[in-house]
Amino acid sequence: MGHVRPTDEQFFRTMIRLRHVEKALTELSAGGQLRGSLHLCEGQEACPAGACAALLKEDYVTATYRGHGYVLAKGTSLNQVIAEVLGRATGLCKGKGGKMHLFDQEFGVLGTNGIVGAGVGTACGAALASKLDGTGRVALTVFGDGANNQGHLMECWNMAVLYKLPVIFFCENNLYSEMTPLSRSHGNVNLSERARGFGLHTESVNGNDPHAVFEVVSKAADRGRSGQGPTFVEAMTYRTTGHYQADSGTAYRTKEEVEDWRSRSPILLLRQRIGAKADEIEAEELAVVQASVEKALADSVPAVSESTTEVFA
Amino acid sequence: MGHVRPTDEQFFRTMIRLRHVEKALTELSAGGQLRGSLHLCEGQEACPAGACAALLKEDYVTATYRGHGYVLAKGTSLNQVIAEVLGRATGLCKGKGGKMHLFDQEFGVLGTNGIVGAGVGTACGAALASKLDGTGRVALTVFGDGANNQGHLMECWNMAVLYKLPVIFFCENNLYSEMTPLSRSHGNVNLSERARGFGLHTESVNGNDPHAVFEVVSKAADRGRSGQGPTFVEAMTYRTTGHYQADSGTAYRTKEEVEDWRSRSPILLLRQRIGAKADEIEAEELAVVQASVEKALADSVPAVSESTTEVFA
Amino acid sequence: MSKMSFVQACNAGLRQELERDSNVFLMGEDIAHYGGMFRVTEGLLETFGENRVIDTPISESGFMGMALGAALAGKRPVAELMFIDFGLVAMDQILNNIAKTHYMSGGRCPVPMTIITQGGGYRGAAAQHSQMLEALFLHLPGIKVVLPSTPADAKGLMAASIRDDNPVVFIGHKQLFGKQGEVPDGEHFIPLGTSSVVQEGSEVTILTYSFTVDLAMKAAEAFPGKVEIVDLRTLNPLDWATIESSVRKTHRVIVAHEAHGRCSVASDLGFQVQQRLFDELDAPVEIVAALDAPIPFAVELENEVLPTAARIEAKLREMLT
Amino acid sequence: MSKMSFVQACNAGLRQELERDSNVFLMGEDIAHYGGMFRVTEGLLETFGENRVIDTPISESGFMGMALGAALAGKRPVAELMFIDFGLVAMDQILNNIAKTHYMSGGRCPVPMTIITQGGGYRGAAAQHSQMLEALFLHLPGIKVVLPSTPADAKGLMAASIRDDNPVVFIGHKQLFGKQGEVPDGEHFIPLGTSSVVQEGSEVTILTYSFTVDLAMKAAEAFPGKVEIVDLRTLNPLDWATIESSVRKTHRVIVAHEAHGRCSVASDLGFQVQQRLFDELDAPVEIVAALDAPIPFAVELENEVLPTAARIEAKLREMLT
Ligand SMILES: Cc1ncc(C[n+]2csc(CCOP(=O)(O)OP(=O)(O)O)c2C)c(N)n1
Ligand SMILES: Cc1ncc(C[n+]2csc(CCOP(=O)(O)OP(=O)(O)O)c2C)c(N)n1
Ligand SMILES: [Mg+2]
Ligand SMILES: [Mg+2]
Repeated sequence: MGHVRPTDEQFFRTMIRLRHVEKALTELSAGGQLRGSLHLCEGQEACPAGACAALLKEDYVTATYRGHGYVLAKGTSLNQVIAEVLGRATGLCKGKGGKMHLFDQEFGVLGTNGIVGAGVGTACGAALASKLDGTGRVALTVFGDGANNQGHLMECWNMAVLYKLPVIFFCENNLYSEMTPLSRSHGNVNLSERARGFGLHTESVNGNDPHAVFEVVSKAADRGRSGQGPTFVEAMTYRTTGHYQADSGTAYRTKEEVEDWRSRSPILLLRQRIGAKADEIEAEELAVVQASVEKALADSVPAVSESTTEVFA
Repeated sequence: MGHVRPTDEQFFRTMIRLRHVEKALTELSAGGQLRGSLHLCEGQEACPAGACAALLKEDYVTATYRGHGYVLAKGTSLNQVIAEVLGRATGLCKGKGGKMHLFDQEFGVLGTNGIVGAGVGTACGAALASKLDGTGRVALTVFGDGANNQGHLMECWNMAVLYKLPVIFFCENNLYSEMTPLSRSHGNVNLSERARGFGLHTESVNGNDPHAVFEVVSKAADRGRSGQGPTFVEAMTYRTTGHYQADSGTAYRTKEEVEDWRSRSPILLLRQRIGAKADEIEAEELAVVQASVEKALADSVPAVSESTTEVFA
Repeated sequence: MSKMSFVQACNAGLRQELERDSNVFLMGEDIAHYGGMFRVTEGLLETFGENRVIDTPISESGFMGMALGAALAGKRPVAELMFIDFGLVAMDQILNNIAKTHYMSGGRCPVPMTIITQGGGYRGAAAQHSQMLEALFLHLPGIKVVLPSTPADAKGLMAASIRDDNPVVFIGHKQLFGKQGEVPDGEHFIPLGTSSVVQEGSEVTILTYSFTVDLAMKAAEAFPGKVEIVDLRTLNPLDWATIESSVRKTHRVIVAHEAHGRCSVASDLGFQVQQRLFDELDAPVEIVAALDAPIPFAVELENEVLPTAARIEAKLREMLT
Repeated sequence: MSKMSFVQACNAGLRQELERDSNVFLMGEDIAHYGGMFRVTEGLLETFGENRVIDTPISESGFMGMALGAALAGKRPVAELMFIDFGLVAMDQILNNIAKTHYMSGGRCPVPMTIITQGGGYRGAAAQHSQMLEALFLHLPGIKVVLPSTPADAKGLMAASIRDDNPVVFIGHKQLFGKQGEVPDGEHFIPLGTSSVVQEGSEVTILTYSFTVDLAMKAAEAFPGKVEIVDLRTLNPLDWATIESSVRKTHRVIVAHEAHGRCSVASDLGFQVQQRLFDELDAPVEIVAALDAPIPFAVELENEVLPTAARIEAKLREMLT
């Protein structure tokens, strides 16, 4: 089951689009046209690219404030995402949600989330629904290394094993939660070991290699679809920017460490492998992103009368 | 460090007193003189007896709604506990707390608790204070098998390892949380294994043998005092009554299972070992309990004017 | 009509909805194999099976999150909090996620889930097992709140709660669970947002709900014909039309409930009545609520902190003379 | 006096108390090595060391519980919630345990701890990072709540919060963090329960606090001499004496705050004012609060849902004509 593994070029396309989205948003933020915090995933692009490629359209995803990459890779319209982040009426959530709160039922996107770990329960619930209804859908929930210390997650891990839910706990281990390194937040920095204590099947993967991510998530999805229950995937990766736009990312990490990871960035690696074609793809994607940004900037803002509608269905 | 191991007779005394306290309270509850839920620990007496004997007066304890045994074994006045449970002005907490909320700073009793697992953080905080001040005190926190699924505990386990806190996580594994067996609440029924995933040092012990419990808790306390950090103790035991006074305890457990455990009750075992002296001790303790109950029944009830005092210090 | 207890009526309401819609399922602690600590779910596992009635671990935050996810995936989950007090461990899921998802999604994601629970005191259950916490669910927009006071209402409002496409918190009361009453057989449904004038009167209106309705009825006995008692039944949505017409008739209002007074439903309605109907009022709106202390254990103290019929009666006397 | 920002004043208050009492220590996410997401704890690790300024994992329920335990063991913990919105994951510890321990223990166990946090919107931080949740901490008895609006008050009330033998929630506001003001050098302490009349006026009283004080001041500019503005500063305890004398002077009251309106501080004070001072009022008490929707992201929507100076001004105009 699952999808055919994308080619290097296809992965590159997904990732370079995401990179240009982030570049554009960073500029808009610096220029005051984008409000609020902007949590980038620069350097981590292989995770959304690889993981979402392994899912079917009807599978579910929940992710974090840093999770727009998953939303895009899952299939949600770029225009709608950009418009949402820019607070336009045409936005995915009509400008009500904003960057941290992207929802798209059509592609199974059950929310990015501003509360660390809070989307994990949502994914388990979607997986439960899938199990009860026998639809075969799996749910992927994305969270960071730091989120492992939020009790909600551990409650969910246990229930996922107990009920054999078709859920994939996808942990982006980027070594830091905000400005705090793993060693100052975890008594046992081996996250997979902790997960195994719950009876979870675990997989560790190079989170900077989209093919490897695709492979483990495909396997995990198969496990889920075939009734073998949840999988905990620990993807080792690194954000080469700060935690958010106002963080340089170097007050708590050495320049060497950042540079080292930058040199292993998934986009860089694929660019080297693809060669000249990469520039072509990049130019295409850049154009798409620019068009999307321009369109969104021209789109109308929400009507004030919208402010109190849709509190209830 | 720690205490001298009590003799069989001393353990028997602690446990038989507790048994008679519970008998008396059960009668008072049946007779309508005691309000609210009454969660008994019949069959589990070796846990409080063994664990508290291993602690010093200034060490800390937090426990559950089922935790009056720890409070008594820690040294708190029987009269005050009985008076509290009967809602008297002379009660440990002036009748305000009630059976689920027993606090006694003098003996380090930082609360029994009505919320599953909620006292675990309190104990870790007391352990942190001990560490910061270098007082050498340890904190023992008692919770059930079911409580392991409350996220709060897992957050605390991680922090206890991270900060190397002198805390003992004492899990009374009595196989059921209310009416639900372990197999329907835990994806992995091996609780110690889960705890080890957090980097916790674990010990499993026969929770029906007070000597064995004393031993592991002594060792755990030594570990704590000497800066080696927390220990997770899994004490295997069984409540031979229902979850609380209104539960017969047999709707969800077979009579055979209950009888089997009853035949291995710590009080029965010690009674067999001690012989005739046991009856003598029992008579003494029964008298103490009866006197305490009579005294409490004669004590005055709280003045209505007390109802809104002590909200703030 | 059949005579049954409040608990049996809840059970009947759940049964009706489980039968009606195969997407409805229940989850909670000890609700399946045991039939619920208060027997609310008794027999439902036997009828509907393990896929419709699910025992959970003691992981309220986890399973509330799961209820949200299942709702987003097309189910209509009913999740039980054994005591409303335990809802505090799941507050982030409830207030930051469940309540906000429909709005944050720009209307894309309705959350048709129900939280069933019970609160209230007078039982010696002390500070952590006796609370009425409805105000916490009302302060932030996005959740409907239902508190029936009779068996018939329990059944009809249970149906409405489950069929609603929004998160609803359905709150019973320990003191009501054994209360008997006539309940319509077969399909029974009471729309959310409809209050019930349980007693008419000319001089003063008591706005109340849940077990306090019974206390108010008792208190009013001393003043025949004078006290109008409105059982609000649902606090969001609120039935303003009924409140307003009662106030226009009596010109005096007491809001009575068991919860604490500050930032409460009582002060909220008290404020709103004076703000909307200032010129109709012959006297300040008064409230009867729990005194400002956690719920104490001893009966003498608990009966002082929580409202009693006597306290409501005293307030009525004050207002009527 | 020195000119400094609200954040620097908080930092000065923390520094003052850390120096004064060796039992005071801080814990929270990114507060030690990084100096705090908003720089509130900047430099404190360097001065006071790792035993006084402690970085925690993202485990708010766990470390709030630990703060309670440390307080019971003789320390005076100050625990930071990076955003007040995250307090919802720790609500059981805060409301069921921290708030109730002193009472449940019959006065045996004081809980001298402080929760420092910040809330508020106007920043495009959307539904889960923009809330004002003070009402949730006020509804249940046992917690004091402090919301300063100036740097000087921040320093003085920080000291009072930490020295208080009870749980105190000290809430800053995103929009105030950069606000500059003169702050007393050296020891500075403002007792809890004292409000501040920041502007005198004859016709209408605005009861307000936190960033909404600034909005009210702006709104009042259009009505020179007419608007009295009371910065409540602490909501429990409340300074009733000042409120009462202001109402007796102006006979008209607006309660203005940024939080949602239902079961809120605004409706609570609105109710209490009418109940206690009914005969003093020439008009119903009015409130200005967030509209009934989660805080939206887009600026046009956020500025509609949250109170603005313009909205307060409109309400003033309504009342003054
Ligand atoms: C419950 C809660 N606590 C704290 C925060 C603030 N916060 C936002 S992101 C973050 C760090 C999360 O780290 P990690 O899980 O490793 O994910 P990453 O940001 O590295 O992708 C924190 C503490 C929050 N949003 N929610
Ligand atoms: C947060 C919370 N959820 C649910 C309950 C209701 N409850 C009380 S005791 C209990 C079972 C606890 O089981 P376990 O931890 O095994 O302890 P035991 O009672 O067996 O000693 C439950 C679910 C509660 N008190 N608190
Ligand atoms: Mg991280
Ligand atoms: Mg148990």
